[in-house]
Amino acid sequence: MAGAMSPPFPAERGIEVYNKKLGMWIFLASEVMFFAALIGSYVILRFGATGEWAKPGIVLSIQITAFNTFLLICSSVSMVKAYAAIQDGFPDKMKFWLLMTILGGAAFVGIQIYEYIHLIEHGFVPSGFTEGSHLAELVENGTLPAATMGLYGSTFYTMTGFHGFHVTCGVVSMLYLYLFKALPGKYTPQDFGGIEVVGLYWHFVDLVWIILFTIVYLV
Amino acid sequence: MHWWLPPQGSTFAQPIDTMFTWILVITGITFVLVEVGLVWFIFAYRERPGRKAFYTHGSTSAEVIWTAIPAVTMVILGLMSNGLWVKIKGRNSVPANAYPIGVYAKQFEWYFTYPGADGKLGRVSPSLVDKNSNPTGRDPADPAGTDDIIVRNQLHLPVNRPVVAILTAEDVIHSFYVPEFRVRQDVVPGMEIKSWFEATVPGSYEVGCSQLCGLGHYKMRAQVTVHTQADYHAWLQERTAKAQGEPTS
Amino acid sequence: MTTVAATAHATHAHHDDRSFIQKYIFSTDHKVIGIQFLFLTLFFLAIGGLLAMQIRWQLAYPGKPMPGGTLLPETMAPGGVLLPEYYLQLVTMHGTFMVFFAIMLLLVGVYANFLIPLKIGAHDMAFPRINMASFWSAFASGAVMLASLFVQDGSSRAGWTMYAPLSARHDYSGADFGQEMWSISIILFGLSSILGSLNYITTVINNRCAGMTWFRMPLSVWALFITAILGLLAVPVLAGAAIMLLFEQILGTHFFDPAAGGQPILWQHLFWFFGHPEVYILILPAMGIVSELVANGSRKPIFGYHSMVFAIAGIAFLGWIVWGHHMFVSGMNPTLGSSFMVSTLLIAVPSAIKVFNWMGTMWRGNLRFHVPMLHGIAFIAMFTIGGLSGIFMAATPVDMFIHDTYFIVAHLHYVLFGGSLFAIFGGIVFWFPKMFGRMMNEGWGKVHFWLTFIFYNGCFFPMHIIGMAGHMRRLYDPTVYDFLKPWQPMNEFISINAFLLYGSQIIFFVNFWWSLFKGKKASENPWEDNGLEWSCPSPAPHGNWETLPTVYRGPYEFSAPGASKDYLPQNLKLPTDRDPVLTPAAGH
Amino acid sequence: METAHKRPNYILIWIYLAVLTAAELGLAFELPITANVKLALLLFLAVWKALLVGLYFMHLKFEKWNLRMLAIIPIPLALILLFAGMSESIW
Repeated sequence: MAGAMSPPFPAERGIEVYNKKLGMWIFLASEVMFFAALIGSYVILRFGATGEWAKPGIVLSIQITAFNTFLLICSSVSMVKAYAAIQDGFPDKMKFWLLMTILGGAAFVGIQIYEYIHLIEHGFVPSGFTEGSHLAELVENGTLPAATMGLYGSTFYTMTGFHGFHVTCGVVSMLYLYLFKALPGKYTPQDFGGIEVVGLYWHFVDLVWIILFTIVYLV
Repeated sequence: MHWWLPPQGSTFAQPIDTMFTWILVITGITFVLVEVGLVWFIFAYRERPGRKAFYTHGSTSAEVIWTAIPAVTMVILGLMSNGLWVKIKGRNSVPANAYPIGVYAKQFEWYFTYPGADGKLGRVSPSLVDKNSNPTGRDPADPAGTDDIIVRNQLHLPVNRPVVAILTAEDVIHSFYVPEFRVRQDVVPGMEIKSWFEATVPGSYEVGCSQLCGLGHYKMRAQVTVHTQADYHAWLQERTAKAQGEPTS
Repeated sequence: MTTVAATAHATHAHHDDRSFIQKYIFSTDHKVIGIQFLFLTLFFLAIGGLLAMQIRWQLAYPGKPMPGGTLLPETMAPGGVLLPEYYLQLVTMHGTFMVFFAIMLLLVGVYANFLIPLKIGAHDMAFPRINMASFWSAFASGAVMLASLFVQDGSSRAGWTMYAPLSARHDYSGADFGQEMWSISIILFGLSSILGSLNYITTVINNRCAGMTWFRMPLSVWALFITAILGLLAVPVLAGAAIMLLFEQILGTHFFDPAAGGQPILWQHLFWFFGHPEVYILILPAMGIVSELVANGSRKPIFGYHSMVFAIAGIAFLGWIVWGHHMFVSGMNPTLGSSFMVSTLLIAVPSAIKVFNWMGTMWRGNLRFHVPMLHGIAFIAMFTIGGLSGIFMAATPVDMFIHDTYFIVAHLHYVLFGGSLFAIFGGIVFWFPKMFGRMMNEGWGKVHFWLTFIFYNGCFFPMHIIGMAGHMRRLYDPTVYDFLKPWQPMNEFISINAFLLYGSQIIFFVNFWWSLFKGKKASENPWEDNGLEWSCPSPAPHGNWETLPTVYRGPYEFSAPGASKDYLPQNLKLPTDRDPVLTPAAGH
Repeated sequence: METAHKRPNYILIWIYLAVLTAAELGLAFELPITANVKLALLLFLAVWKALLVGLYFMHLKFEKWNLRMLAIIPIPLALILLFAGMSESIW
């Protein structure tokens, strides 16, 4: 114990990570738990479900989402390119890559909205399937299991919906950085915390999608 | 009114009460030590002019002692209660000769299904439930069920015979609770939970719902009557004679 | 990058030219936010208590018109007689308000905000604006929850644990939009506490002043830091669950609907996976505060500082693997039950360490019985009872009998009222001078303490006894059961004590408001304590210090041999002390 | 800024991810392997991709351990919740 008479000691001014970045990592830790609750419920419900789960590719279009996945991966790369660019002191390259990232993210959201509309038209809703819809027929002729359609809809819309919400937040915050920080040239090789911090968030959202794409669309 | 646990009405009661008493003794000793110690310190070490507190940052040996003792006690307790737990609720705890009684809970009443002569309960499925004609959703297709007897809010049990209550719920989570038997088991919709016990004292008791289940939760109560074997059979005969299977009360 | 500390230092020095709004309403100053939380939570504490009084009336005198009950609308209590639907709302909202908006916010809202920067020597939180957002989302969340009582069919009626499917379907519970409002409020609350937690964690890691090494941090800061980690990782799970519950109602999903393959047990797993860390969120900061109060009152260093820290960490770690002990009779996998029982029993060990260390701190001390110390001692005594009664329900077979009885109610109130609330009251009296620059009245403080202590025990101890008799929770009218009828006099006794208990809180509120304006002016360090917060003026100014203090020793150097007085502030430089080897602060 | 570490070839990572995604798509079609093998492979690929993003794009590979801990701590907790929940349907 540190007695009254103490030897010289280190100052301990925290870890060598600046507050915003540390805060973002801490926030991401809580995000992990949030998605753990949603994804965990999906896995638990599907694991415990009596009867078959809908086969992949029947309700959800793998092609579209595969493209969407690719889009998100690209936007992740462009984000990291923007980060590298400003680190090396090329603000214009940074602006370009940041804009690319924003466009990629926006496109992802757009495609997801299109996908939702399409699915709802076919009668795939959070509560399962609507009467007299195309999906109802598939359930009739046994292509889709009636027993688990309710859980399928519930989990699908909750997980992808909240992921989409996170993507939207990411796009908005990047747009803010682009308009009010990047364009006015507030970022320098010495100070580009905003890019790095939002980048971390963006990659996390990408990471979550990689998991979701696999377990929701392919399994 | 007696200031102790309710009278012991099942084979579980005695071991559980012993367990309770043991824990009470252990915690009681700790409790007295702590509280007496506190009072003693309050008087012995109250501030007085000229006194100075004894300057120490603690003692490792003391720490070790009061870490080890609770740890050991808790492990022993854990082993003790786990043995009992496995006997009561364990996966294969239900005795082979247990007498099945269907317990069907809904807002806010209990339906008890007794096997007829064949000693077997018929199949039930939630889809067949009909408020008036078929409250428990019994499946007419199953021959075992044809002679079943359904009684509303009245649980009759043979004494000294293991009984397995097969618990199902219609709407929300209820909880099957008979204080004298020391038996409590939530009744969860969508699950079929088996909970066994063996009544030891003939007499009348109460089933209470101990899981908040809605507006009528407080009055979701059923009468329990524990008969001698002979009386129980007499009662079952009389019930069978009555309109078969009709829910009556 | 510049840390907030640096900017704060630049901007907050000397004169303070912010408008009234910036200063007192949308303030980013951690102390103002802490005080805002204080007023908000004391309000909710009063509301929660008021609801409890109505519950107690109904239990003691079922079906009799409640005094003043006629003031309530017909939909709640026609002619002053409480309706079952209103009774269930009372039960649900009492739990919700007390757990989330009173105790939790009092600890992680008030104390974390007010104490952390002051005790670690920082100008402010790492993210002052996020801190403000955290307060206002908590405010909104509380407003929604309170409003839910007054919508069509009133608030949720499913108990604060919201067990599905009762909570998931309106036709089961009879509630209407109030049920959705519960979920919405909890989602907002989750947002608030996540923002708060990440702020506290960052601040403690990065914004400690020179010399404030990890093992020189006051135990209160340790407790709040670990609590913040618990909140950060547990609350998102609750938010996720609340979202699913909300979707059950507004989107017709089937997560908890057995008819469509959903699992009612899933809700319980999600809720208690949050709920048990939550239980420790509700007690750990109180333990930290009590450590301060007892060390100060005993004029003696904390006994076994390191093991105190490790005990907190141990409780926090075990807190993640014990949630199933709320579900022993829920139809959960019995093997899971066994493992949860073992981990639960193990929690008794770190708890015991803490209690014995507090006693060790008082042992051969020089006890000053000021009001905070009295509350500290009461905490130790009462928390011991609450902790010990927990062992009964940890033992699965015994739990099968006492689960969902008043034994549980007694247990949780001994921990949350006898534990947390005593610590909170003591803490308020202790840091009142630093908050408002005035002392609270000592005499009335003692009167309040003793009345609370007596009536509190009179109210909650008998609950153990009726619990042992099998008295179930959340019964609108216990006299329905023959085996409970004889216990009605006991219920009356409990209720009378409850009313007196609530009444004696009025003394506290009056004392609080009176001292706010008329209390005697406080010196810089009225309790002769060592913490850094006592090295800045009372009330602490905006920015706390013009130049940050330097720490030379641990926070509990009372009655140290070398010192002239019986206390030795952390930042007091003795001739023998050498200056810390300054390393550049993170991010500068 | 303290982020002065040697930089990975981001384009290479990107190609990695694209190829792995393509592999996942391949697995999505009817194949002469059991469902469980397919599941295992898909999860393996998913985790691999996730690790690539985490380690290189989020620079965890180049951070100190105290920061890596932040990313690691929640994962066992999530798994505890997952397996406890799953065990409900297999006893």
